[in-house]
Amino acid sequence: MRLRIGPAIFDIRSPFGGAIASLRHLYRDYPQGMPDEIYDFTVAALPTTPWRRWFRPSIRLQADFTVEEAVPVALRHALLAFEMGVNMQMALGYRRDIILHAASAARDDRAVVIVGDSGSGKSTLSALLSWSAGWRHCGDELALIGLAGDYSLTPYPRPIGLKNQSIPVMRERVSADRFGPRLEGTMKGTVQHLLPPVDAIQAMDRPARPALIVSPHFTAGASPEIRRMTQSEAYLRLSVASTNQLTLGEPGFDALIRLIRSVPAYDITYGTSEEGLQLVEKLWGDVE
Amino acid sequence: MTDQNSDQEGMMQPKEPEVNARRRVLKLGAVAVPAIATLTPSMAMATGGGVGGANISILACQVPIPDRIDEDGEVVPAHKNLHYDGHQAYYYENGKRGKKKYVFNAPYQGHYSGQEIKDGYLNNRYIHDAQFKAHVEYLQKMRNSGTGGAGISCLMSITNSSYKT
Amino acid sequence: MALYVPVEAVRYEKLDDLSLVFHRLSGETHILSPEMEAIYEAIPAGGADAEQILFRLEAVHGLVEAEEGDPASALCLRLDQLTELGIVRHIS
Amino acid sequence: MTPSTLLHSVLREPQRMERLTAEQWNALIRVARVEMLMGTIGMLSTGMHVPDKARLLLDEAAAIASVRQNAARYEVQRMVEALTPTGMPVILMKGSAYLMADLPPCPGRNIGDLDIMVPFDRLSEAEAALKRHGWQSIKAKGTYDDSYYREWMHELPPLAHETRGGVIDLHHTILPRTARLTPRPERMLANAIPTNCGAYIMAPAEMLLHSATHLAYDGDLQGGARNLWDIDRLVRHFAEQPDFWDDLKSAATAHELTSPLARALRLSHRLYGTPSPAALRGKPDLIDRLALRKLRGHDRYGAPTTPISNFILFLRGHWLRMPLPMLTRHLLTKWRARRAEARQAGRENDQ
Repeated sequence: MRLRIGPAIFDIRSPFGGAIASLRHLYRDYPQGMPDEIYDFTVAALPTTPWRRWFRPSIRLQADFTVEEAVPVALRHALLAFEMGVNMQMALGYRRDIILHAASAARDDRAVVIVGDSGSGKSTLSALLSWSAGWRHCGDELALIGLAGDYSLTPYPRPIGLKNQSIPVMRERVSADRFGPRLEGTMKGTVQHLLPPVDAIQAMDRPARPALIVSPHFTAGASPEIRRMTQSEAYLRLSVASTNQLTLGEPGFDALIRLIRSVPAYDITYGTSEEGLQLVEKLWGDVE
Repeated sequence: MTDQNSDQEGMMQPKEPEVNARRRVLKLGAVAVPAIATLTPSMAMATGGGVGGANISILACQVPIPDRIDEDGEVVPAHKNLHYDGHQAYYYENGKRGKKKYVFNAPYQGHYSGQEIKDGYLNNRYIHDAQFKAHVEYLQKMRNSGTGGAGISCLMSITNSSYKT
Repeated sequence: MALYVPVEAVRYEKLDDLSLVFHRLSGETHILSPEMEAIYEAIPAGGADAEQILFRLEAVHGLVEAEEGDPASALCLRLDQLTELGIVRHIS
Repeated sequence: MTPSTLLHSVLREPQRMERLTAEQWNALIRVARVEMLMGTIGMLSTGMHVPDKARLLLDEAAAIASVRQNAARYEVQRMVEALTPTGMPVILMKGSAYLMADLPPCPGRNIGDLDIMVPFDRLSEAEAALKRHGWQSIKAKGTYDDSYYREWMHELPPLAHETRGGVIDLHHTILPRTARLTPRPERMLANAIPTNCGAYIMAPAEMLLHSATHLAYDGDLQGGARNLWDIDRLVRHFAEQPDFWDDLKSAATAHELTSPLARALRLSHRLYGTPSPAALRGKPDLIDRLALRKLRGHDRYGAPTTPISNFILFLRGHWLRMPLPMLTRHLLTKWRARRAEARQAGRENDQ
């Protein structure tokens, strides 16, 4: 099958028909098909060994770009294997933009970029922004920042990978048909995908211009706090949060310098999701 | 956007009042205190490359550990004879009168996954698990030596993933 | 006379707190502490020896002190660090 | 036409890129990525009318190659700085030689590790000098790999720079000591040509011989399309010099490398139409057939389609490089490692 997410088309194949079917269903709102297009990356989920197609089936990835040390994934977690494969192509092979390990959302085509380690609350915050606060979802994991003059953000709105306790938080707010299957016992615990609102997927070709950078720190019980980053701090954070910026040479350096000179960056600490949303809205009010 | 030279020259021959405005004592720090931090292209693979795999690839990647690591994290040369205290192997560092050092095998699969190491760090596993502690010592040495090798980019990505300024 | 000369193929950007040097050939980005920034800026495009650089630093900052040893040798060590990173050349 | 031969034909005749269908582009991109030739065809496509998406992907690959080439230049600079005080001659090999001498294989070529050669009796001196400048052995001392390298190989265990991560392969000759042929590195050093970076490159005939030997002996012909492309570019370039073929012939005889040279010339002739005197090429054999099957055997996803040929070539590559008892030991060690891997995969799925 072919699938387009933001600017990249993936050719995805597997002898495990069920895995492909669940992928097709999860990505039902995204462009599929496109037989006559030049695609960016190929990703195949193959049995680890020939007999592993039937006996305790497990998956290894074969793709344009792979890492040597990847371990096999059980067939029941095939959706994660595809996600891993697709992300790996972007992280290792996509060079047209700076790729930040960050969530992003837009309002009136101006964007907030949410950068942070996994576990910092990035995915939850981005899910809440798009499902509760009316923001246009632009991605929960990778943010693409253009190398050209205006450092514009190209949406890459993949389904949001909710983990563990953030799943019930969103189940309360979003109808069940927007959720993928519940994947138990993965390396990250329980994972369930949440589809972004259809509008956000349909608008994925419309760029947005970054206006605010936040780095969330969710700590249960913490009182809300905002701290402005210095420019060099912001540069460092974003550079090491990027999969490719350091390998892009001078254009990567330029684009990141322009971004952090023009867009303010903040650390925000909060103890509940609502507070997190409020802090983002407050900072957004300041930049507007 | 200054190319070295142009603006810099201007800055170096400022008019007198500007000099006064900038006048403050310049203190040169001790040499041991780093005055430059360098971001090098290979770090993109070490930190970011793993990140892109949904952090799954970070945690799924493998950090191989050789067999026969001593308690200080050194690889025990193949020619050293091992002795046993019950099941615990040890050897003498410099002949019979040398220091007695405990020796640990590789973890059962020959490597740790990123997840195991991350969990181990978080749960302070090295305090009660002497084998894990020896392996952590070994990994620290590998990491500090800065050399590549299988699994080191994985290790870097786990232990560097939260950058603090 | 040994001269320190700034390498041309770099980009030098001052941010609100620290300064960055991007080295075009190696692709490395170096973040300079304020002290390094002052030293780097004191090296003229045509090159200078350590003594002249110290003189230029004093012209801007009035007084140059060192936490360890004398300022001249502390400065030399810093200049060597810049040289080691390839953003300054050392010509004898 | 298979996806691989599509790549070969595009290299021979870049104008073909203006006439490809989307399906052909998809296959071409996959094979070019697998063979590490995407940057090369990216550079060849300059100024041509190709579909927008192809343009993006080609430019992206060419841009990355040029960033990496800059980094490679920098590594050469730093290496030369480290070794200059020793006064020993240093020969750049393969990619870095093409780069510093600006030879025709260079545009868009991906240049990775830095391969250099120094005189055998100054090897440890070179290693020590590099270690003083921040390079470190990658393999831990005392393991099977380290002693294997030191005892049997034509190079030391790779040295990686502690901060930049750049890797240097330090050679003293061009073939492993276990190989049945023994070329003469001292002749290569004597004929070497200085470049303005301070290091040397091999004389044309020997540079080509090295490239040919590397191809013929690097066992399983992994990356063969790229290595043969280097050979094609070098031959066409050097053949403009009047005495080149004579020099090449006498150099091949002097180094006992006539047969790997002949094979490389035959294969590049078949793939890229590389011109060469028929007498130097010799007669095709079974290995040629297997090699060509492998070189042409990728599916439209870049995956190999000729496992049996590939396996025979793999065995042959190791056989060429090692005496039989060593080969057995080596393969056994590898097999044990793979078995351990397989066991572990099994465990993971039991969980």
